[in-house]
Amino acid sequence: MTLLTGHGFWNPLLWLAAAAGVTLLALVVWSRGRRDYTRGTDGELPFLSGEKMEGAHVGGGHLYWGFVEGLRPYVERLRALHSGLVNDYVGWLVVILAVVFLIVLVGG
Amino acid sequence: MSVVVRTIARILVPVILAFGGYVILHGHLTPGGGFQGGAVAASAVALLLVAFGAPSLKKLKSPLSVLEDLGGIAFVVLAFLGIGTTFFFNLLAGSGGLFGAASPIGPNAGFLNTGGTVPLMNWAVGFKVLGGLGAVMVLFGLFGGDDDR
Amino acid sequence: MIGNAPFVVCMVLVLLGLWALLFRRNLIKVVIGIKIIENGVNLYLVATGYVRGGIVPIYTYAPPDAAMVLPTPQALTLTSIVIGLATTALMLAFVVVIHRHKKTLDGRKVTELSG
Amino acid sequence: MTLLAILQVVILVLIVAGSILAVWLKDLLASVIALAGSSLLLALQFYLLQAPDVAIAEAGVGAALTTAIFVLAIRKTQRKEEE
Amino acid sequence: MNGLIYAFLAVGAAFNALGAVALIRFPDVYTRIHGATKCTTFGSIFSILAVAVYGIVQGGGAGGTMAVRAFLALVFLLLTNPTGSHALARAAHRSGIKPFRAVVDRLEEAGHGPRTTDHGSQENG
Amino acid sequence: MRRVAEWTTTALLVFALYLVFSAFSGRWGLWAPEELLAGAVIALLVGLATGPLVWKRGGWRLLQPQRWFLFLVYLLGPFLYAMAKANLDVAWRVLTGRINPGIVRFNPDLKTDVGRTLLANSITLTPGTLTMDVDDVTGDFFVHWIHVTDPSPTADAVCGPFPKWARRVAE
Amino acid sequence: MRRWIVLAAFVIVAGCLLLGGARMRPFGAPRFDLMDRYFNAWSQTETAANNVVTAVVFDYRGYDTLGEATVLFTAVIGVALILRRLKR
Amino acid sequence: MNLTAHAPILAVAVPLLGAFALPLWAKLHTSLRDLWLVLVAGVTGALTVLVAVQVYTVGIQVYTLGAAWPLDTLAPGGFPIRIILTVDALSAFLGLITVLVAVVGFSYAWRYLNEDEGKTLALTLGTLLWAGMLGMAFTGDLFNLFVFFEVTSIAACGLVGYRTWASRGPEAAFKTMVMYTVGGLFVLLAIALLYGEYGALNLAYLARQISGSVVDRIALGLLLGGLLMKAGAVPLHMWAPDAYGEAPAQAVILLVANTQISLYALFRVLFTLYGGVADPAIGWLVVSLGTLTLLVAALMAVVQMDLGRLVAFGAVSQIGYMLLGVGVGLTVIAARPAYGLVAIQGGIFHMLNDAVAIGLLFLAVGAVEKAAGNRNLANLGGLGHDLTWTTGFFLLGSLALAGIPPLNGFASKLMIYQSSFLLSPILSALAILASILLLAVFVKAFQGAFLGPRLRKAEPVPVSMLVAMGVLALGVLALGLFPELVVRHLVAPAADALWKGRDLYLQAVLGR
Amino acid sequence: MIVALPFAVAGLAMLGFILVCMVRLGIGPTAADRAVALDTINTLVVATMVLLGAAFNQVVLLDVALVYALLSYVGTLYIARYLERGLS
Repeated sequence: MTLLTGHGFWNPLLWLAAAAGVTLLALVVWSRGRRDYTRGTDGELPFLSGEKMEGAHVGGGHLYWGFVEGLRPYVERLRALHSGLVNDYVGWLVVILAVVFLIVLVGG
Repeated sequence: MSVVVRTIARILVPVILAFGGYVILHGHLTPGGGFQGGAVAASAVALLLVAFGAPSLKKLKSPLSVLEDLGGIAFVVLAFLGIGTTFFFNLLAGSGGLFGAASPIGPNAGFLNTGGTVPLMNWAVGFKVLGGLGAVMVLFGLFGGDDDR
Repeated sequence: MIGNAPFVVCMVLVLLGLWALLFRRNLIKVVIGIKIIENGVNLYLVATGYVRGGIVPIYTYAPPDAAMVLPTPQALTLTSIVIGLATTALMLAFVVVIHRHKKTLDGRKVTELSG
Repeated sequence: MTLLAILQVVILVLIVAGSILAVWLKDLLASVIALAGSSLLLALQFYLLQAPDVAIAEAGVGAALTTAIFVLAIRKTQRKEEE
Repeated sequence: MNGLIYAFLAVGAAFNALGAVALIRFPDVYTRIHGATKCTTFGSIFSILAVAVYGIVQGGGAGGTMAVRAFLALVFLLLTNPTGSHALARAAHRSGIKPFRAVVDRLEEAGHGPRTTDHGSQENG
Repeated sequence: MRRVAEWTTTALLVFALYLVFSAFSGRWGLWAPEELLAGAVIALLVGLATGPLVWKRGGWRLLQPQRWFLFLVYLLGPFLYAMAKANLDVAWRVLTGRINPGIVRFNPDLKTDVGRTLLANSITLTPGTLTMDVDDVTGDFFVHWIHVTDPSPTADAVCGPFPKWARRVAE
Repeated sequence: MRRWIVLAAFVIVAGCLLLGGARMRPFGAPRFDLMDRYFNAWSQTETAANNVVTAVVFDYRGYDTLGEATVLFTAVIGVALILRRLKR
Repeated sequence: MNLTAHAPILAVAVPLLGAFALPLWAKLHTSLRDLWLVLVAGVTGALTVLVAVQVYTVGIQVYTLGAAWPLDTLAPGGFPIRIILTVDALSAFLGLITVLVAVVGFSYAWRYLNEDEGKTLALTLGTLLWAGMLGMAFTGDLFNLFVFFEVTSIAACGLVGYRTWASRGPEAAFKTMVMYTVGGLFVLLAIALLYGEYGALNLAYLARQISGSVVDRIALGLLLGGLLMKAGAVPLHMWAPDAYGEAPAQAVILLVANTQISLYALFRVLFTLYGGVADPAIGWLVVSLGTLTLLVAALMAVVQMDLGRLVAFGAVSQIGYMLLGVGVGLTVIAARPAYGLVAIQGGIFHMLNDAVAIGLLFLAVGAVEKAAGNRNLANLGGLGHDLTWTTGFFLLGSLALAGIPPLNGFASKLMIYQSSFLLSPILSALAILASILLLAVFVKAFQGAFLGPRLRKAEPVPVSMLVAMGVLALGVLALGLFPELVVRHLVAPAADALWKGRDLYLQAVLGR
Repeated sequence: MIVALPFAVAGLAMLGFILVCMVRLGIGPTAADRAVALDTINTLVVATMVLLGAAFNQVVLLDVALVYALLSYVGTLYIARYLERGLS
């Protein structure tokens, strides 16, 4: 079962055992939590700018808004590179070919 | 196209097909072979398309694709024939019979009855290429449907 | 003699086609560029098989005792020509369908899939 | 320079000229015509390189079928390259 | 026989040259078609005849085949060349190219060109 | 029945053509037996495939041998002469640049497709004339004439004896 | 900007390809031709075909030809798929 | 006839024959076509497994086409003239992947494609694509490699353009086709260069001849360019998201396997053909391209709004792991430390894991599209209420792809992390960063598509599609729970074939 | 291997004429002019092929000329048919 990877090893069964232990621990912690939470209150609803909305769904596009916003300079540059123009696709091929030629001819 | 083109096409289509057949048949003796002959014969379909318009070729589409399938199957089966020894083994060469005569060594005038499985494969590929390229031409011609007024 | 001129000319053809692919926006022009590259490569293949003073590698009515050119590149080129025709047909089919949807052949306007 | 070499060089120059025309011309139909001419001369070069098999294939494919497919495609789309 | 071959070759080359020059010098499409088709066809006939004569002189299987092939090429050229030229001329006129300094243009007067009965759909193609 | 006749005649003609293709394959410039056999097979296939295409109404009379003979006579006689004349004419015009072009219309009174085609191709290859179009219904010819002498010429003025020959060969 | 990068890369590629073409063995004098000499010498014996190219295409390298036939078949099927008439 | 000796060629020829006959059967009746397809797939799969068993137990299999005896590789004079199939452990491994993917894909396609939308043609193209991949994997001849490269290219592009009723399908197919064709022409030019120099086309024979001259290097550059493009390494990956996003789901998993076959060809060129003139600079090139692929594709996936395109960028990033793993091995191949072998094992094992996991994801996306009618994450939501099984499968696949233990992605990624850490810690850090990004991506996709209130009624997914997904899900679990067995029995021999099998490969063909 | 020199010289002359036609192909103001140039090049190439076949004194080469003579005008017809439909 044990997969040796040179410096370490990986055994799923051991990991499962550990995971079971952690789950047990979590259950214990959970069972010692607050008892006064009840269903049907505002605590269940998603919090969207303080608005109360029935059946609201945070669409996939809105997830990680802050994260993407933070990375916007990089992401925008990357998106600009994916221009969808077939000439650019071939252009990248030529660029990589040039790099490969330089490495192959000069570097080796 | 005008009557001149149509009449010449009527005359030339059998000529092109016969020449394609000649090129396929003599593939192992003179330049040519399955692809070349098939391409020549497919040009006859192209000629029909340009002279008579695409709608008149609508009923050719299905036979051409069937011809292509059959050609492909025949080619693979011919290759399978050799599997007693190896795939693609030329088991007819020099065996006598159809295309089985041995060719004289060195420059000669060329004898049709030589080549083993090569001429048969030529035929299979020739039909395949005729069917395939003809089907492509017909499909292109028919697409859009408003080619002819 | 002419040295390696045929090889160099083939490379020039390849580069011409590449030029068309890089700087021509029209989709059919792109396909034409690919055809030119293909012509160059085919010519290159056949040129590698040429032997000076060689004759056609066919024994029918051949002069006796003559050197023949190499047959393999010719066989490869045959294959390559048919492959080229197949790719051309398919690409032009795509172009036709794209034009039917977009009513344009300008590559800059066929960029629905980007980002 | 033997005569054969001169022939080859002339044809190579013609091929390159045809290809340049095919890339350069704005009218797609003219471009296709130039491509057909280029492919025609390519077949002649194959012929000179003692490859009649390839020349026949290039003849059947390049002269008739490729031109036909290109022209059909231009017919189904549009002729001018817009700038 | 060599003299004949040389003569044929010279005549053929001369007429082909004429065709090429006509292609450059003439002012519009139709006159160019005139020059190019007639001269190159005629020149090619002579060039090919030279080859046929060469084949016949050589004799034997190879020479005979050469003559037959050359002759066939000639026949095909004679069949196809005028047809192609005719189609091109007709197409040029229909695409709206006016003849250069024409004294009379009956085709234009006839409207959109003459009627063409069938476009093949009735034919068995 | 008509179908069968079409198939067989086409096959026979194709077979004759094939014989020309494969001449000198046997001894003494004759044909090898395998070639004959293979030619028969090809002729049969091509005949079956294209038989109905080749023959149109009234095409049968082209099979009469005297028409073939006439065709050869025409080809080698008046046609070759006219063609040589045409080329000298064009040569002269190329060198001097003296042209007076126009498109004229005339009716040579030919009925069959083959006749019209023959005349059209002859016209295209001969002095200063180029067939532009043929009216299918009336049989009018529209000819680009490089040196117009008469805006409404007769058939003879434009192309000499050709219509007569075309009628003799094909109608 | 991007155009200039592509142009520079194109120039490099052009230089390398032309270098490759120029540095090939001389035109018309192959250095290693064992395989082709074998074909020229033996194809008549082994396949009984006079045309060496056809012998190579259909016998020695028949598998390539099968692949090529497959390419054509694939292209025809592809064109039929792309240019098919949709029923809805 | 000796079946085991002929198995390599039959495994390619049978699907070809099947594909040629498929349209004919369909003209008779569609059920005959399905029966025939099942037959062909079964026979091909069995033959491929047979080849693999032979290779893993006996050794490298060679098959000379058209010779008097299959093992008769050399002509008198000691040089190969015919096309020789050479199947070593890596080829057999890739063959097994294609069998898995193709069988699953066909069973999925049975109900996924509509009969009146060109199902027959799509199935034929699928069969041809499979045959082309097997041909690419099994061949030992450079030009033959190109021919089957083109078979896979054309079949793949035909499948990508399946959705002709929308404009996106043909557009993606055209772009993909242009890239494939240009890449293929570069490969052909490289082959022409090599042929011109050495007058041979056999891989093994050429490998022995190559000396590293300028022309050889330029040919290597051209081969690298073409094959890296087909494999979809950043920045040559641009076609990949378009193609994966637009092709029908059963075709996408074949396309993924196709990129892996191209990677195989790349490794074959680098390790076997140019193994004699190996150069760390090229290894570093592969490593850096792999790292770039990981990061860029994962980052691009984060911002996608289209579910198919999102998963497609995820699939592209997986190519980076394979390139990274094998590139590390290539970099250190001269010194041969132990971690080099582990890296190659990781890279190759990841091929299998990727095929299974990303295949599962794409099939789930296809089910979502069929059920909900669109794939835009802004409009999707709450599908978990109706598509219970699909939801589970999607979750399983995305967790596996993100490398969450104990699923299969983790095992191979662990091997890659460790070995690349030993080469350079930065590489390892970047790879882990990409994994985290992928986890984020798939959480987003899962939340967006499956969680939340029910937005609209979803069509139920047919059982056969669920079964196809279930097979892959079982694969995910099994590969995750028993990675050691797979690595020891399947992956390690394949890695050995790259790591030190070059001499064996040459020996099997050339005899000396 | 040029055997019969006069034919080769004539072929070279034909190539010169093709060059002239290429000029028309380049400058031709309308597409019809270019098509005429292509048609002329076709005829000249056929003549060249026949002449060179005789120059090499190899019968098998003449088949190529035959194919060209038979097929070259199909392309011309397509271009003509396109032009005929006019600028629609």
